[in-house]
Amino acid sequence: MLDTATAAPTTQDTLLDVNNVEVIYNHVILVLKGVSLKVPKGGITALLGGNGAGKTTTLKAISGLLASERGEVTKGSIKYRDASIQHADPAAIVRKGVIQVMEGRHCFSHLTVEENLLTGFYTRKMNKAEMAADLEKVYTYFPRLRERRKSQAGYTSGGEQQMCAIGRAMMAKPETILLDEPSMGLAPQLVEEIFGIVKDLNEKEGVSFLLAEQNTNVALRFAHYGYILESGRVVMDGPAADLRENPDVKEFYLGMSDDGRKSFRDVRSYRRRKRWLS
Amino acid sequence: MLYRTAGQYKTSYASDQAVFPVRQDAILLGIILVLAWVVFPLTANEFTFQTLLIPVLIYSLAALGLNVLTGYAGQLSLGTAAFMGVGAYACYKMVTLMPWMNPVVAILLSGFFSAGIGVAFGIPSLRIKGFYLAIATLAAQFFLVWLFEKWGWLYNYNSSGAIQVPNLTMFGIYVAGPQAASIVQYYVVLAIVTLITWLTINLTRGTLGRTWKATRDMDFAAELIGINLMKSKLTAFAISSYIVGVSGALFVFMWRGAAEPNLFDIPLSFRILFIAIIGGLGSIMGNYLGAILIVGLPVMLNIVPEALGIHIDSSLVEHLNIMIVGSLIIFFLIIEPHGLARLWALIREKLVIWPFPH
Amino acid sequence: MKDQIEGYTTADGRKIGAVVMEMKNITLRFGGVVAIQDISFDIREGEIRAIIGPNGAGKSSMLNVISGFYTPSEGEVWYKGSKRPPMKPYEVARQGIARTFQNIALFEGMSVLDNVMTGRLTHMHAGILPQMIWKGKAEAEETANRVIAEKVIDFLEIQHIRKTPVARLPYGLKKRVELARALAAEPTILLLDEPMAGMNVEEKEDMCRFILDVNDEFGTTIALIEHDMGVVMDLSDRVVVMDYGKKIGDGTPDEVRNNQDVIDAYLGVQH
Amino acid sequence: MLHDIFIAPFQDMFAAPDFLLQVLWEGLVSGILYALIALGFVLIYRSSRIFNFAQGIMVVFAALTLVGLHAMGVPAWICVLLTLGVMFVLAVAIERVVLRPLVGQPDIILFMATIGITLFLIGLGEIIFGGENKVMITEELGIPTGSWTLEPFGGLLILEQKDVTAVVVAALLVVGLLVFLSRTQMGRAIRALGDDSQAALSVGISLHTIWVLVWFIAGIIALVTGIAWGARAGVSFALEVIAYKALPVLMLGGLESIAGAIIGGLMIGLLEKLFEIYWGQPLMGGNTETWFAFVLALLVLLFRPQGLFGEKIIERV
Amino acid sequence: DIYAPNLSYRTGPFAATGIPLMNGQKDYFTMINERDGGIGGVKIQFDECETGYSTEKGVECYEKTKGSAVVTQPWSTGITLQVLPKTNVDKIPILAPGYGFSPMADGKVFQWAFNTPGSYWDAASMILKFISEDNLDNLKGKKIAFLHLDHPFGKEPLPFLEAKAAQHGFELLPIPVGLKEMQNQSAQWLQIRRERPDYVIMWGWGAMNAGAITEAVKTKFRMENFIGTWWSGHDADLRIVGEDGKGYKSISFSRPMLDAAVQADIKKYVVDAGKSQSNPEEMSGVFYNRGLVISMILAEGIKSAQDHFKVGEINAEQLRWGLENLNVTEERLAELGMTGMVAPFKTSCADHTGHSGGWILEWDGKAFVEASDHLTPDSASIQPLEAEKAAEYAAANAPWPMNEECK
Ligand SMILES: Nc1ncnc2c1ncn2[C@@H]1O[C@H](COP(=O)(O)OP(=O)(O)OP(=O)(O)O)[C@@H](O)[C@H]1O
Ligand SMILES: Nc1ncnc2c1ncn2[C@@H]1O[C@H](COP(=O)(O)OP(=O)(O)OP(=O)(O)O)[C@@H](O)[C@H]1O
Ligand SMILES: [Mg+2]
Ligand SMILES: [Mg+2]
Repeated sequence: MLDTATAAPTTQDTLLDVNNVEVIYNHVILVLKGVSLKVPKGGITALLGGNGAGKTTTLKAISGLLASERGEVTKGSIKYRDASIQHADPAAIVRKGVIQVMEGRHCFSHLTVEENLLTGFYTRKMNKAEMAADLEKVYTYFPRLRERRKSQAGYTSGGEQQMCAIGRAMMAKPETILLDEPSMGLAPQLVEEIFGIVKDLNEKEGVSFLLAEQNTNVALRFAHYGYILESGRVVMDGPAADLRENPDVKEFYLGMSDDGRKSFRDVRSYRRRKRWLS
Repeated sequence: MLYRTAGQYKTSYASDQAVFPVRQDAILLGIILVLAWVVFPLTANEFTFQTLLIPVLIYSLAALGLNVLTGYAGQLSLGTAAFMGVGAYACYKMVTLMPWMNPVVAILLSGFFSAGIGVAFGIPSLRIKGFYLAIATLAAQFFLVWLFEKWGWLYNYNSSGAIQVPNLTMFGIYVAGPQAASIVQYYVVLAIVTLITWLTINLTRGTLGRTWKATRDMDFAAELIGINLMKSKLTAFAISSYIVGVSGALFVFMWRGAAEPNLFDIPLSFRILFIAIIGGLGSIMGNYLGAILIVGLPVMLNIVPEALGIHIDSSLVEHLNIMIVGSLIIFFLIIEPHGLARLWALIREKLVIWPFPH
Repeated sequence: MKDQIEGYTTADGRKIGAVVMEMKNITLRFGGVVAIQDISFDIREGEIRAIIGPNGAGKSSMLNVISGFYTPSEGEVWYKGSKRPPMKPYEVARQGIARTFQNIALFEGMSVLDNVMTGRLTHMHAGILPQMIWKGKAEAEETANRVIAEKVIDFLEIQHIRKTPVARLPYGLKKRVELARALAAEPTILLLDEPMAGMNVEEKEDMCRFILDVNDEFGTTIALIEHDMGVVMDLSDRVVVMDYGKKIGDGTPDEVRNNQDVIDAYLGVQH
Repeated sequence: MLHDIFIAPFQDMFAAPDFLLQVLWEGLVSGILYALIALGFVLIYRSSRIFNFAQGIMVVFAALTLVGLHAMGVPAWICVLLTLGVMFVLAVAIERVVLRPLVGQPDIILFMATIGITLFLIGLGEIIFGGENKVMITEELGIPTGSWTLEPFGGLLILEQKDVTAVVVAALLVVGLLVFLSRTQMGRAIRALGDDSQAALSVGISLHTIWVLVWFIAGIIALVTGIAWGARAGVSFALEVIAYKALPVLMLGGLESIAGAIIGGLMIGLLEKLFEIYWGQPLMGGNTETWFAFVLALLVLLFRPQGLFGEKIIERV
Repeated sequence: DIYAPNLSYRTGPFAATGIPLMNGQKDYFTMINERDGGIGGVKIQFDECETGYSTEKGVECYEKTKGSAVVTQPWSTGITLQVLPKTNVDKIPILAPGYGFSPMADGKVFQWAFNTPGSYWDAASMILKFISEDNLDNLKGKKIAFLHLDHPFGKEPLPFLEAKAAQHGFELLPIPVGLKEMQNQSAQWLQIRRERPDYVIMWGWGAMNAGAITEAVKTKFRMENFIGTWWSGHDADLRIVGEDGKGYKSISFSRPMLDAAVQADIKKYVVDAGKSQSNPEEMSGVFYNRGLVISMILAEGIKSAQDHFKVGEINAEQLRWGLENLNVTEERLAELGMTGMVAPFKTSCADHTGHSGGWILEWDGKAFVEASDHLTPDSASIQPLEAEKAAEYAAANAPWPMNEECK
């Protein structure tokens, strides 16, 4: 059915270490209630969970984007290469090598695709030759972007915008990419394509990924390790292969019953509540 | 546990739709009404009437009108003052052309004139949005003020170009003009403001209110669920301008006693916008809170140093005043961008669960 | 092919009625871009009709044409047996067509209940004066429509968030509230643009349940865009496939699944 | 009546072409000055979607600082440098105190905040500099003050040299800005920020740096504007009202377009002057300049809701 | 103490012209308090309430001060118009020297209002007299542009000028300047260039003055034929154009007399004591000195009331009487050390203005110097107009109490 990801890489240095983080929005809305996770170097780590579980919030806490949404980390620590990045501003975090690709393909809609990509170079020292070379590399990964380089990003299709956002992040030459729901709203073959590129980047360029996804199916196929988040807590974690076999994950996240995939027409008759949630 | 709402069950939708479903709010409203109708008028002196009570009410009404348009229907207007001017001039023409007319009736009628003009200037809103729409209202602002200046008929060809409120009586009591007593004017204003507020509350919580809010929050979605945007926006312009026009007539007839065209210039528009925003867009109560702050603050700032016996140069006081008002505006925007009304709502939310933290 | 006039019965025994809406040779252009090119298809009463296709194929644009948000450059829309004259989106809505949006378009400044009540606006006709004094027709209408709104809220199991401002809701619930708003209008045809994007399987299951129930209990006709093939294949009675503005397939899920053009353009790997 | 509206004005124009030229020149000069203020607005709007009402008072503040420093005996060019320093400090302060805590708020809130800044600066400025009208140090800055008298069509055309200077400087400023925005990394970042500040943050564009930069550039523009206007009419707080004139210019040209600000400014400057002289004064009692620009902008917007050069709002459902 | 507040404006767009006036007024009373211990042994509490020339703030100040104040000095035609009807009820005199509503001269109608020692119509009349060399018929066929602020203040002299134009056959061309155009009057001056008037009479205030004068220089309008009202003769405004403004004139009911005795006293008791905010440059100017004259008028009113009622701490009604019975003679001016700073005048129940007349001052490139003999307004033609407009006002504001005691 599918090509499963290669086994987790052997080097297990932890790049990103999120420890018991609590996040509150607007001083009142408690969203993350102590989330801990680790992203190893060279790995693809998946962050799974339902709507409103706090995946985006976790990523934003790491990349420092919370502040502009009236959210703040009130407890716990976030370390990158053993240095705290908890209070650093987003630009500094990008310079350290961590970049987030936001949910919902935030492209600069009035800039052309190429200008969008070039903004990714912002944190790096200006070097025309290097910039051109990196741009070329992005275009080789995403040939479709080359075709549309001169059009305003606002008028490109959903898939192209997603590529543009990832390509833009690549221009920063990151070590770690925080990828938020890359599959949302994309047609199945585009999802495959994007995840294929993620895998390539991971394998060929050695970029580590922390991947927030709803599409558990795809995510667990490509990831090495997974965390499952529910209501702001990590309720389960383990190697992707193990998670795929877990009966609860199978039922609630993969939509499989004991006898294979069940039809969406049948869900009406019977529903079991999740065990790990009271 | 002062603000406990638990235990107050609603047994019908009608009771849930009441203006104040929570008992404590109704009590609070009662207290405010008693204060406004009984306590203040009995205790206030001339100065308080003239510099606090009457202007706060009139400004609140103007802000309420603006709030209907900007806060509920989402159409930014920077031309409030000009529409107040239309109300004031219309009222002036009516009472001078028809001296037998009841002044309160004249004031209430004058709103229709500004409603008409408001709709005319609201028509561009069907095409123009956001800050660009502000241009339509600014055009109204500058054009109307110019017209007040140039159109002699409006001010009865008065040599100074200003309008002067004549002495007007109702049931043998002076209600407007130099002979009118402040307390009488206060009650007239209070009655009109209370009435219009009540009507506006009903409007904003019903069908029309929802239509406006939908238009404000996402106009294309509103249209796609069956809202006629033209009707929605133009009713908002009409009702908002009506209220603003009435407040303009009150402004001149019940408070200022005279007016020159540039009174209705853009600083007044901004002041009212401030009140609406600091108070809270999309809230009724906010207008009152905002007006108390924006009208009351400078008065207080002027009085405080004197009361403390500090002698500061009056111009320095004024400069400091401007600075403080400017800073406070920024301060309140930072504390709660959604205004004092939201601040109050948050406090209320906390009170509901008080003394427990979550 | 199935009978064009009479309707038919599906495998699981549901009655599908006559054609309620028919798109005839629709073309839609934006400047130089041709978003839809000469597409025709129909929707039958009581069916679930899916539209699929790659990103940028013109699916949302098609929905926008149906709901009157875009006016087609060429072609005709037939509704309930007569040609629809050019009309404003709100007039289309008043004819009984309700929809949800790809990027949630809720009224963020209002509570859930108010959002659902806006769905009832097409059914409320009290004048401004009665509304002002909150008496007579206005009051009665308010209560009567509230009852219907509450029914929809119960149906979609969102009672607990009735008074919450929608801005604070998580994505999945927002989608559900949007559905509630559309349902409250008691539409003849319900258009759903990617109702399950960004949901995990469990949530998709919930959503499917609601869609099926709406279709079953109210007999509402549903047109739906979705990228999850599992959902599309399981739910829909017939599927239109679009690619770069052209129609490349139309038929039952099984027919579509085995159409080579569709596999090449869209499905890619075999499902 | 119709004759007065449609024929007489044109007869007047032909009868005295030198006067018409003078009218056009005056219109051009005020247009350029409006455009300069609008430029400050545009820059800030582009990078932060803030409708910066304080641009007008920044003009006054810059001019007053310049003149005030000179009155203390500082040489003119040093005054310019020091004033630039003051504008920089102001930019940093505004970013720190006002913009940072308000990031991500709705447009209208930020607009209000800039009005708050305006009030604050008026108060502060009057305390520091006093309310008197001051003379701009035009000559000290090396700006020529004479005038050229030409005699086209045997008539008279007076060109003030300082106006000519203002036109030239404004043109240079605009070209510089256009190049900066379209060609440099910073310029791209500024435009990106205006489109989507969250996304800009996520690629490591620092809001704080860009904002300070942009407000500082707006400060420089304010200083140039202040010198140009001050040379014409002296420096006082009454100058603040010219900020209103920039609003229709912006709307007409499009809120985010540099070219729009310039062309809008020129259009408004020229047309309002022509209208006032040939229609307003003879037929409407004059003073039509108070509203003409707004009504003109409104009419244009009815046909192009995003202004002549504004970015089209990309709206997709 | 006698509480005599001043509704000052040291802020806002008109501050430039307001400040020296306020300083002059204030320094005078400080000097009186320091030197004489007040008037009749009672100190004068001369506080300022800041209005920024805003009518709204002005009314607020009026309300705040009226309880204990003996006088209100509104300092703007707008505020004056606003409080004028209220004074009948509140019984407090308005002192508006040289501004306000010209018909206030009619004491029978406006019992509580005083625009001593000259009204705007006086000013207009004297300007016409001057340019026509005392025979208005000389103006026949001439064209006079009337450049004015589009505001009650600027429109005030229009009825008088219009009447005169009709009577003497000259053409009057009113040119309004909007509050927002004060700094940029190129359209107005283009109109002047097109119309080629023989004279430009200006009713300007605040930033409008400087704007007009710079434009006049630019359009090369003959400065000699450019005459302003007394609020348009501010040294600082002219200093902007310096030499180029040579020949510009303005009417004035006051003159700076730098060697007058009062100046020495102010220097001694106020400036040297560190109690003044004024700077030396402004103290030699027209407006500062006019401030002194204005305060002197108030002080004389207080004194005459004290003398009449034989009380020190007079109240507002008594001050009204005092202001109505001013008699500032040459001798009295000498006693006050203000000889020549204002012409002698006298008020009465029926005449609240006194019509002191004035002088034409001319800018010589550095300062204003006297350019005419003492001029007097044409009272014979002003008075009927005053009576007519005052009656109109009273009718519009009926019931309006008249002072039946005056004849
Ligand atoms: N700016 C905000 N203010 C208040 N609450 C917020 C804010 N952003 C998110 N939330 C709340 O925090 C919770 C977690 O949201 P988050 O976006 O992190 O979820 P998620 O797991 O990414 O879900 P999704 O799959 O829908 O993207 C939700 O309940 C959401 O409503
Ligand atoms: N308002 C518009 N202006 C210009 N082009 C548009 C507009 N709306 C849609 N398009 C273009 O029409 C084409 C079809 O877009 P549409 O949104 O219908 O695709 P879709 O099939 O819904 O894709 P997705 O699955 O990504 O939502 C795209 O190329 C898009 O860029
Ligand atoms: Mg998310
Ligand atoms: Mg779509």
